[in-house]
Amino acid sequence: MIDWKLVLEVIGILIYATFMGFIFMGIERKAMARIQRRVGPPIYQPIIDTLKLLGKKESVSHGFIYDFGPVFAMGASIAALLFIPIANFQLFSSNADLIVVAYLLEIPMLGIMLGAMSSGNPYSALGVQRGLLTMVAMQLPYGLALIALIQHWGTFKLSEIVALQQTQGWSILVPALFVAMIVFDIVFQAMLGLEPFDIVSAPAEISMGPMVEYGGKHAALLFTQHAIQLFAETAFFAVLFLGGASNLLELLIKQIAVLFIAIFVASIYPRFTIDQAAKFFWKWPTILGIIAVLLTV
Amino acid sequence: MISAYYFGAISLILIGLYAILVKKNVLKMLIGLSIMETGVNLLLVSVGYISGRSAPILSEGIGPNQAVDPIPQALVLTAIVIGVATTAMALSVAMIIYEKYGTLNVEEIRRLRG
Amino acid sequence: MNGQYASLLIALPLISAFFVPLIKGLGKKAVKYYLVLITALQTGIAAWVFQEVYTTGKPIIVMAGAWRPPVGINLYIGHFAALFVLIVAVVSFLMAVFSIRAISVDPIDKYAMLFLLVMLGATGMIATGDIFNLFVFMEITAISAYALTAYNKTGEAAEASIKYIILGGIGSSFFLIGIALIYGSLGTLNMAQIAQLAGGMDATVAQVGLALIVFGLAVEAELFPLNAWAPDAYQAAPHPITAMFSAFVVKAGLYALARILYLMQAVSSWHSVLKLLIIMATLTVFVAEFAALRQKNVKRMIAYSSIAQIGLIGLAFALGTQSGVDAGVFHMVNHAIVKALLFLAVGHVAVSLGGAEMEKFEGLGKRMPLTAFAITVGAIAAVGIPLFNVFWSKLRILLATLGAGYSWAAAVVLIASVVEAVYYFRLIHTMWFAGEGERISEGLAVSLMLLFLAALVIVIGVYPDYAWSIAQKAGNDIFNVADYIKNVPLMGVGA
Amino acid sequence: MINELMIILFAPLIAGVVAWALDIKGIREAIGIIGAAIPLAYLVKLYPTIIENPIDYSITVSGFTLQFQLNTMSWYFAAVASLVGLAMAFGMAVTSRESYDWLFALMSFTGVLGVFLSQDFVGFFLLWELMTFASFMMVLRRNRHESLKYFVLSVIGAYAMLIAIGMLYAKTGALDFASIRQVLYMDAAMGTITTRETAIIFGLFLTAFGVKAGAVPLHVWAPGAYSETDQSYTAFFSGALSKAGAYGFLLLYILMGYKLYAAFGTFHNHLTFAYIIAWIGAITVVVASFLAVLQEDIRKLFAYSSVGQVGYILLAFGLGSTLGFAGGLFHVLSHAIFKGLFWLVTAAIILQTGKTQFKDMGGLAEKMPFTFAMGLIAVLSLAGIPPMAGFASKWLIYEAAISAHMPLVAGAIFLGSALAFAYVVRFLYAVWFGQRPSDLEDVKEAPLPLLIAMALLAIPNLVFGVAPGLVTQYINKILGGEVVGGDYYKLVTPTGTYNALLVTIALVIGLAIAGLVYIYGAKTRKIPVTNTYQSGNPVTEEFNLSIRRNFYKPLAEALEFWLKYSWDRFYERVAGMAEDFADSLRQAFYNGNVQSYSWYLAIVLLILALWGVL
Repeated sequence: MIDWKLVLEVIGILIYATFMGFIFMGIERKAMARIQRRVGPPIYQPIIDTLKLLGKKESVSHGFIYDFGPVFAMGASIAALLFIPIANFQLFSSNADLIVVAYLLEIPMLGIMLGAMSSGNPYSALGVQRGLLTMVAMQLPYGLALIALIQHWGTFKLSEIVALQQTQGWSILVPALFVAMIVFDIVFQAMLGLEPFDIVSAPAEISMGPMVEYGGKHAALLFTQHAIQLFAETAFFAVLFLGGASNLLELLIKQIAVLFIAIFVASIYPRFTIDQAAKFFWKWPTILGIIAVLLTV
Repeated sequence: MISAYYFGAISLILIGLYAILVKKNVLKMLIGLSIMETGVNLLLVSVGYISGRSAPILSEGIGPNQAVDPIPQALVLTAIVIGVATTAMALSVAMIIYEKYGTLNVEEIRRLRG
Repeated sequence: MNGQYASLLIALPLISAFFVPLIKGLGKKAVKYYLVLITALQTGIAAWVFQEVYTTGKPIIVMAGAWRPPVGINLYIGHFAALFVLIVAVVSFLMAVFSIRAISVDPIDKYAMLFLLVMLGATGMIATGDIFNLFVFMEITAISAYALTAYNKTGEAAEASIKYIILGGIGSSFFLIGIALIYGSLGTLNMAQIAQLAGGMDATVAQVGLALIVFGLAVEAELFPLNAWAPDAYQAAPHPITAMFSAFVVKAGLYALARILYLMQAVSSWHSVLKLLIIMATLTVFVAEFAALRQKNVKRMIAYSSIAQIGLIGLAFALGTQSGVDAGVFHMVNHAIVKALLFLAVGHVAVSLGGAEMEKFEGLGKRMPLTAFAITVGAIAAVGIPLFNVFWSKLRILLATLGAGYSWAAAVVLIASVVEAVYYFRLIHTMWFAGEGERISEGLAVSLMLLFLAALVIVIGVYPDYAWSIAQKAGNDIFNVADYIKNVPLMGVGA
Repeated sequence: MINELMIILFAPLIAGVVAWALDIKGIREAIGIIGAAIPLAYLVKLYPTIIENPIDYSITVSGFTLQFQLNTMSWYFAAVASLVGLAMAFGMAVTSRESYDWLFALMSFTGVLGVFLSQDFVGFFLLWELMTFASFMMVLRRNRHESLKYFVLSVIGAYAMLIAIGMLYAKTGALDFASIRQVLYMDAAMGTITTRETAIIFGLFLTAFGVKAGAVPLHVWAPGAYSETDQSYTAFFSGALSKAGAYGFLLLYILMGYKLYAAFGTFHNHLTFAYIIAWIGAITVVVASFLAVLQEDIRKLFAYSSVGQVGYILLAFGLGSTLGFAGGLFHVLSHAIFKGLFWLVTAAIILQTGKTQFKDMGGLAEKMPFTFAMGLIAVLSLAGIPPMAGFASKWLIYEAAISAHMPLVAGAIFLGSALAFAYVVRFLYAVWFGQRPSDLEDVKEAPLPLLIAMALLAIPNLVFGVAPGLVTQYINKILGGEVVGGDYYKLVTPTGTYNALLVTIALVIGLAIAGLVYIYGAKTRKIPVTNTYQSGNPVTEEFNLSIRRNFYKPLAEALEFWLKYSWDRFYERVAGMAEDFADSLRQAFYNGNVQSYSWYLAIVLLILALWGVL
């Protein structure tokens, strides 16, 4: 009874998403480099890195949970992706709504942390602590932005939101939702772990944070997970605020546009310390979030 | 019906009360207590008094209508006995206090407090 | 065995009290066993009277010297009197058995005599139907209580006794003034007749008379400003006597207060007297509970708790409603049992470990487990935990108070009972979970009594119906003055 | 034949008394477990009958008629309590060394069952007090101060309820729920009970149930009481007893809902009184979660977490919509199972290691694998990770909160669940991973009965997670109407859907793909944890390389403005003042001087004289 069309679609989207995810990472690095007036690696560099990592003869492991962490993270990202309506392919999105997808997007964080914690390295523990604190800090504005969106459109289902946006225009045209979009964008910055909020894996301070112990195929798994996550989050952003897309290309353009906003912000701002980030998130974004929510109730 | 005896009785009671409230010495308080009891007894007797009649001892000349109301007088008898018993009891306890505390000043007899 | 034998309740203790010096010749032990024998006999008679009254449903009227009231003095043993005479007898019997072990100070024959006189006085106060007779019995109880408080011949005992004498003396004097006023205007001393004629009195005399009687009895019944003597008397008196104090001596005063209060219903200022009493009773509960909070001496702590519970009973009686009086009587019964249990247990500890300070109670669970268990049951019951007897009566009282509209009084009582819970559970914790000690032997007789009382507490707690039905009949006996007057065969003569 | 309700109700109490009396090592545990199992067995047996019509039973005690009824709602709460109770019994078979614990644990079990089953206020109050007393005695054994704090607060709550009951009794003349509901329903129109009185009664009930549920201003007893008792009993204490508080709030709706609506009206189309409850719940969630994150003691962390989770339930009930009730009721079940599981895991850890502070634990994952697995399930469920029961109930609460147009309250849930995620992962890190202290080397796995207890609570987490429909179908029966649609695996609400099975399948697919990538990669070489950063030489004790202690220092710094104020210190000061006041009152009044005592008499005489004149 499995409808083969859905299975094919799923596999196709997964490959496409992974590939595009790596490309986005490549674009990210490339754009950052260009802004800092250096050439930067080619766009497909992440793909080569992952393949190299996978090709390594052997990789170090610290027990079952250490292996289970990245596997769980990648699995969760894939699951999250399946529930987001990618352009005209609905996949499973009719079976879940905004809240489920929001939580699915957060499970990979738990997977990475499980692996990082079991590695026993103090830097990874610091990374876990910072990751958790960022998540705690950003959750309130993130929630408020989502609530504003839901209250405006009156429904939780992503597919319905996309349909409503097609007919009544994108959400960012609505003033209240525009404020929500700003809040969501700041939070988006932290979800991707880009510059002002990349405290999680601050390269200089705690050398890649949770990923410090990873090498070989574990690192490869995490890279692919990051790629899928990137693709999923940008698609989520597009679906929520930029009216989804009727075909893949339109979605791609929107995703890249969103990515570029994030890159530009990232390349300008220096890094927050973790309690400054917490204080910041609970001040401006939350106030904006409350305004957006009150306007739409 | 309010006769002069009532004022006498009430003043006696108040004097007794005054003594208890002001005097520092336990014996003086006990004296005040017995004064008050006599005051009460006086009041009790004067309640039964009907002016112009003689003591309620039935003899040939005096019938029920010539005598005063006998019941309060009976009550007073008991009350006096009770007064005596209480005072005797109190004085023996006062002796023990003096023996144990060495003083009768009410201010100092304060071991049991709080 | 017709009703007239009920007068034995008064006669027996009196006669046996005067035989005590003869028994003294046979030796100290004999006196103690004699005391136990008499109290056992008294319990027998009281049980028979209780059974008689509760089966026939009619009160027993005993007329002194066959003079019909209002000329003669009559004993009115209704439902309440029968119940409480039985409680007086039972508690006296238990304390007599306890006295064998607890009393070591020498003039044991004086102790026996006074013990019987206290029992006589309390029984008399409850059973009498004549207010002057009530005054006489109250004085008998009072004087023997003064003597018993000073029995230990220590400085503290004498101090407590002198306080009790002076305050008791003032109280009873004013009580006598009240009686004089009532006799002056009504011309009768018989309670039933007073109830009949109470309406006719002129307002001011009635108001002053009632106020003074209530004042006199309130001193005896330990209501708030007047109960300063109580904690010292409880603490200094010998252990069995303290139990008797809290179990029935004070209650007799409280009963007398309630009886006269409800007799004088017809008096115009009745409701304002009730309101005053409610304020005083609530304050009693409040002050006594808070005073017990940081007590070093456990006996004084339980004394305060007993005063508070009696204040609660006073509150129940002062509500002026049928449910209030029933609840009050039920609480009287429960409180008598619980406080007898607690004072017996604390006395037992004080006797065996020499003192009732809190330090003596540390690790009691290991040293005297049975007594510790008894105190725990008593304490838990006193706090008002379900499945124990006091819970039912406290619930009844609070519902009656709220029903009568005094929600502030209920709130104050509840705050006070929270405080009560705190200091009782502190005691339980000190007993069971702090301190060390090896087990020492506990007297068989006392242990049996403790178990009997603890079992009684739990049985009433789990199955309160029988106790509640008795309490209702007894409550009705006080509240329903009309059939009180109907039962007493008045001769119809009078001023 | 004794009525089943009585068997359900009093089986634990009788078993407890018998176990306490016998006090023989082996038999005591057996009786305890049987006693705890009987209610669950009977409830399951009675399930088909109560679906059609509820079972009634009433007994008269000292003039009061105590009515008990097993209807769909009371069955639900009783089943949750019995499940956690059975798990507690298995746990206590190992952790409790005294027969004293058995007596009072099972007495509180009877108390809580009685509270759920009783249909009149006297029975309700009696069993409520019994439950409070029994749980207090469990805590009294170990810590006097905390237990007294717990007892005073819950007794104040109980007595507040008694005053409210008394006032209702005075006004309606009835004590049983049916007639009170009837009288209040009609009274809403006539208004014989004035708004002020309704407010007082509502306030009193709020305090009573707030204390038990641990709403914020009244939650101070929870950390002390939950941590200072036999840990497997705490599973029941926080799993079932706090539900009595939540049940109370439900009762408030049933009995006085219409009257409160009539008295207080609405506040921009929310029921005012419900709005208050929702905000109490929201504040409880946020405050308790923030406090939980900053705790150093494993028991305190879970205590605050319990308070926070019950805050969710209050919040859900406060929304006033039927969906809110459905979410709240589901969360009652899911909180009971995952919090009960957490406490049993804590019991196992404390039993085996004897440590309670995070700084002393670490690296137990290899030593206690089964407990770790159970802990992981509980973590996933509490944090609200989709395939688990925790997520399903939280999802329903989100739906209800947002569709009830209470955005800020929904925001509070978002913050609360993030904090939940944070302190749960902190628990994972501090206890299971990182550098293992040398004295924990010989730690063994927890004994069998405790493992059974944990399994008993872990399975429902998974089952109700993947098939939440099982619970929502039953909840629809309770609320009488198609509140939450969809079949066993799919929850459909007017505004959203959640197909638990599909999400699980998607996760499985994802894991499969990731697993394939993992397997086809190079083979792995296992290296012990300690030589990751010490290049091989052993890690010594003083070179402590774990941040188990104050894991969230930055958060504490960010919040230190708020942390200055603490309800706990406030209550301690009030208690201190009360005791000093009592002391001064006693010194002043009973000053031992007979003269002053006589003055008191004289003053009363004066009052009588003046009053006579007035």
